[in-house]
Amino acid sequence: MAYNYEQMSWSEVRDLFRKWREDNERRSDDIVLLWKRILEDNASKLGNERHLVLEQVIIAAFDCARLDISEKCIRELSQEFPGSLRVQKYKAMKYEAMGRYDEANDVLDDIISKDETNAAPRKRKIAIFKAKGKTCEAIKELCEYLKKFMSDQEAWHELCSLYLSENEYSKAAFCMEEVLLHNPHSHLIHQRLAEIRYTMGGLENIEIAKSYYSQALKLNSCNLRALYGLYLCCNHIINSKASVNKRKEAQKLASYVLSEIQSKSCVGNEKAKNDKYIGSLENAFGNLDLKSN
Amino acid sequence: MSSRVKTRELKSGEIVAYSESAIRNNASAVEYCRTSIAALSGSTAGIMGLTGILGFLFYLVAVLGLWCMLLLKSGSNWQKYFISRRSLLTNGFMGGLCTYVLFWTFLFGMVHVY
Amino acid sequence: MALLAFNKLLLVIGFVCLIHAAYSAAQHRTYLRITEQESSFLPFDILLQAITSLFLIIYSLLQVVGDFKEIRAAVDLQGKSWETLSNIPSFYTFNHRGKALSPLYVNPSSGKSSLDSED
Amino acid sequence: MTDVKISSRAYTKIILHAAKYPYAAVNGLLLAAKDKSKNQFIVDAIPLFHQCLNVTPMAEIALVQVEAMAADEGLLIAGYYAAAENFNDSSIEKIPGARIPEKIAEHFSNAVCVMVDNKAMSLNMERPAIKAWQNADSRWVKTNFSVDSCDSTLEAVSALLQKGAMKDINDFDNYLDNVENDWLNEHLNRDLKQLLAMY
Repeated sequence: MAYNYEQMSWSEVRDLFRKWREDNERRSDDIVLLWKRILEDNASKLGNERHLVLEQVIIAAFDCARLDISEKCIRELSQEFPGSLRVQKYKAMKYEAMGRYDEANDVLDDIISKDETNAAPRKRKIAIFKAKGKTCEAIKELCEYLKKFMSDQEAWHELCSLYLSENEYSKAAFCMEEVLLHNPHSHLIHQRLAEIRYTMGGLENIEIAKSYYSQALKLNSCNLRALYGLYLCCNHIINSKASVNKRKEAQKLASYVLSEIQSKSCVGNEKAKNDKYIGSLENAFGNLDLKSN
Repeated sequence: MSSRVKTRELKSGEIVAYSESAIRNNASAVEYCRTSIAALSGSTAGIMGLTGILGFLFYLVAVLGLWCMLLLKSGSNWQKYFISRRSLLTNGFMGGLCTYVLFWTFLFGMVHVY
Repeated sequence: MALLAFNKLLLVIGFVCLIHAAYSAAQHRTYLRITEQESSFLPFDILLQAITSLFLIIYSLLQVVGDFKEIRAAVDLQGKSWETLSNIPSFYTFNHRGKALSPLYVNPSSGKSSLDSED
Repeated sequence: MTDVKISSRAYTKIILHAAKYPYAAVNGLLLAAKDKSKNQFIVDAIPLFHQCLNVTPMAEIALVQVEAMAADEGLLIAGYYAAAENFNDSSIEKIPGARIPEKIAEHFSNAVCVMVDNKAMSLNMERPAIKAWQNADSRWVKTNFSVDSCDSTLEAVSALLQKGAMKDINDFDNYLDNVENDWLNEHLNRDLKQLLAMY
């Protein structure tokens, strides 16, 4: 979304920040730009939302390596909340952003010793391992963390992406199923789980992927990735040695999905170009099954 | 991640997940309307000097009117906003009655007795 | 926003109308007491005014309270994409290209030629 | 091993794609002319993913669609580029989405693999922020490369980065999320001077 950042009033910027916070979007350079240009000098008007905005700017400043901005915001927060563990966590993250991981670890250990039940510093310690590039320790540490904090969705989601980067697909699938338990209605989780199953390969994995893709489509019919994925699964089944009626049914499903993709993905005038791509899909996978039966 | 979820099994055996925050939002809006309407209809009954059974009948009329207006407001299919229509009518009935009687007697006293 | 202001105005009108009906009923009541007549039924116009103001208030209140949210959880998720769902704030790491793209970044390996930069 | 030449358009797209998602690993495909002239001249780059790099279904779809598009314009998929998420990783061993270059190497003899050097990426680049490898009998051998009209390209790309042009590039992930995003990036296919004029 191209915002013209110059003409925005501070209340529009505040609503924009609130929307980004709720949507969990990571637009660090926009946040830093808007903060510096508009929001910084009338931050007092924000009332108690000011602390949330300050935290958001600190994270964004770390992301853009603008340590001067984050330093100022941390000082502001620590004046208002002297000795709060949460502000101390941001100090640790500042060391992290500077690359001084040992000091960051010391500060985090200090926070954990003060408050055992606090999950945030433990997660930051795992993030330090990840930043150092030691994904194996990060995974081990995260598993330890999950033994204590069982129902932390974010941790399961993070463990899944760590396993994916290590190409351990079966464990990643297990973690994503844990996340699915928390939100059974999310088509994105279904689609992600199907993608992981598909990547594992093998006929029964493809079957599982097909069922997850169809559930994702049931929840949200215009999920293009699920449509494409379902099409791939059907083609695999058609070319596999499955029973004849299974392949017939997969054939029907594949043609239906292809027509769905056609209708969903052609935009305005590019109908012709789009058909060419869909056509390419068909002959790329289509000629496979001509050979086999 | 996403908000708390309440899942329920429909008659057709299909599991439907409702987002907790949306239900709470709708319930609070309805509750707000219900109490204010109860108070207002009580005061109207007081003004009109209704006595005895007629006042309670008026309360029934007011609640039914509110129920219809709510369904009207939630548009064609109400399933999008409420889980069950009946609960929309019945819950909060007694609480509303107390407010109604309070305002009814208060206004009745103000207008007709003094 | 205009609609909201209009509905609020409607609400105020409703209340004023109700209070006026109450006042006129009280007026009528004192008149009856002064002329020692038995307390008959209220004149029809006050009743009508009370009931119409009640329905006016109900209607405007319903508009002012704001519209309902869709409760089916799958619906509000359809707008979301994997982009925002995969961002996990508590595990953000900052050791990435953003460091190099910030204006304060001094380019360390400016002198070296492209081949022998360390692997 | 003949050295690899990279067109300014391909280099610009690689850097803009890497700059649009600095916190994530990104990857994409490199296109070259069809004729079998020995030294590879990378004509164009197609940005693919920044989210699902480690899962293959979308990669298969993308490979098929890019192949169809390239065949139209007399090009073929000749290589792969990627940028690691971690700041210090720029070696081929830890390349994100490693399956795709192997697959390309099967079809195309000496495929090219380009890794973005995170350390060299900056708002005013002195040297090209990439490293190149070439496939020799299924082993990746480091090869030197040259970006055509190198200085003007580096200057233009630095100016584009400063102007925030990275927001306009669309990759296949954006296309899958929202069909309006054109993953061919036609609007970026002009030459550099017009691009600079746009921002």
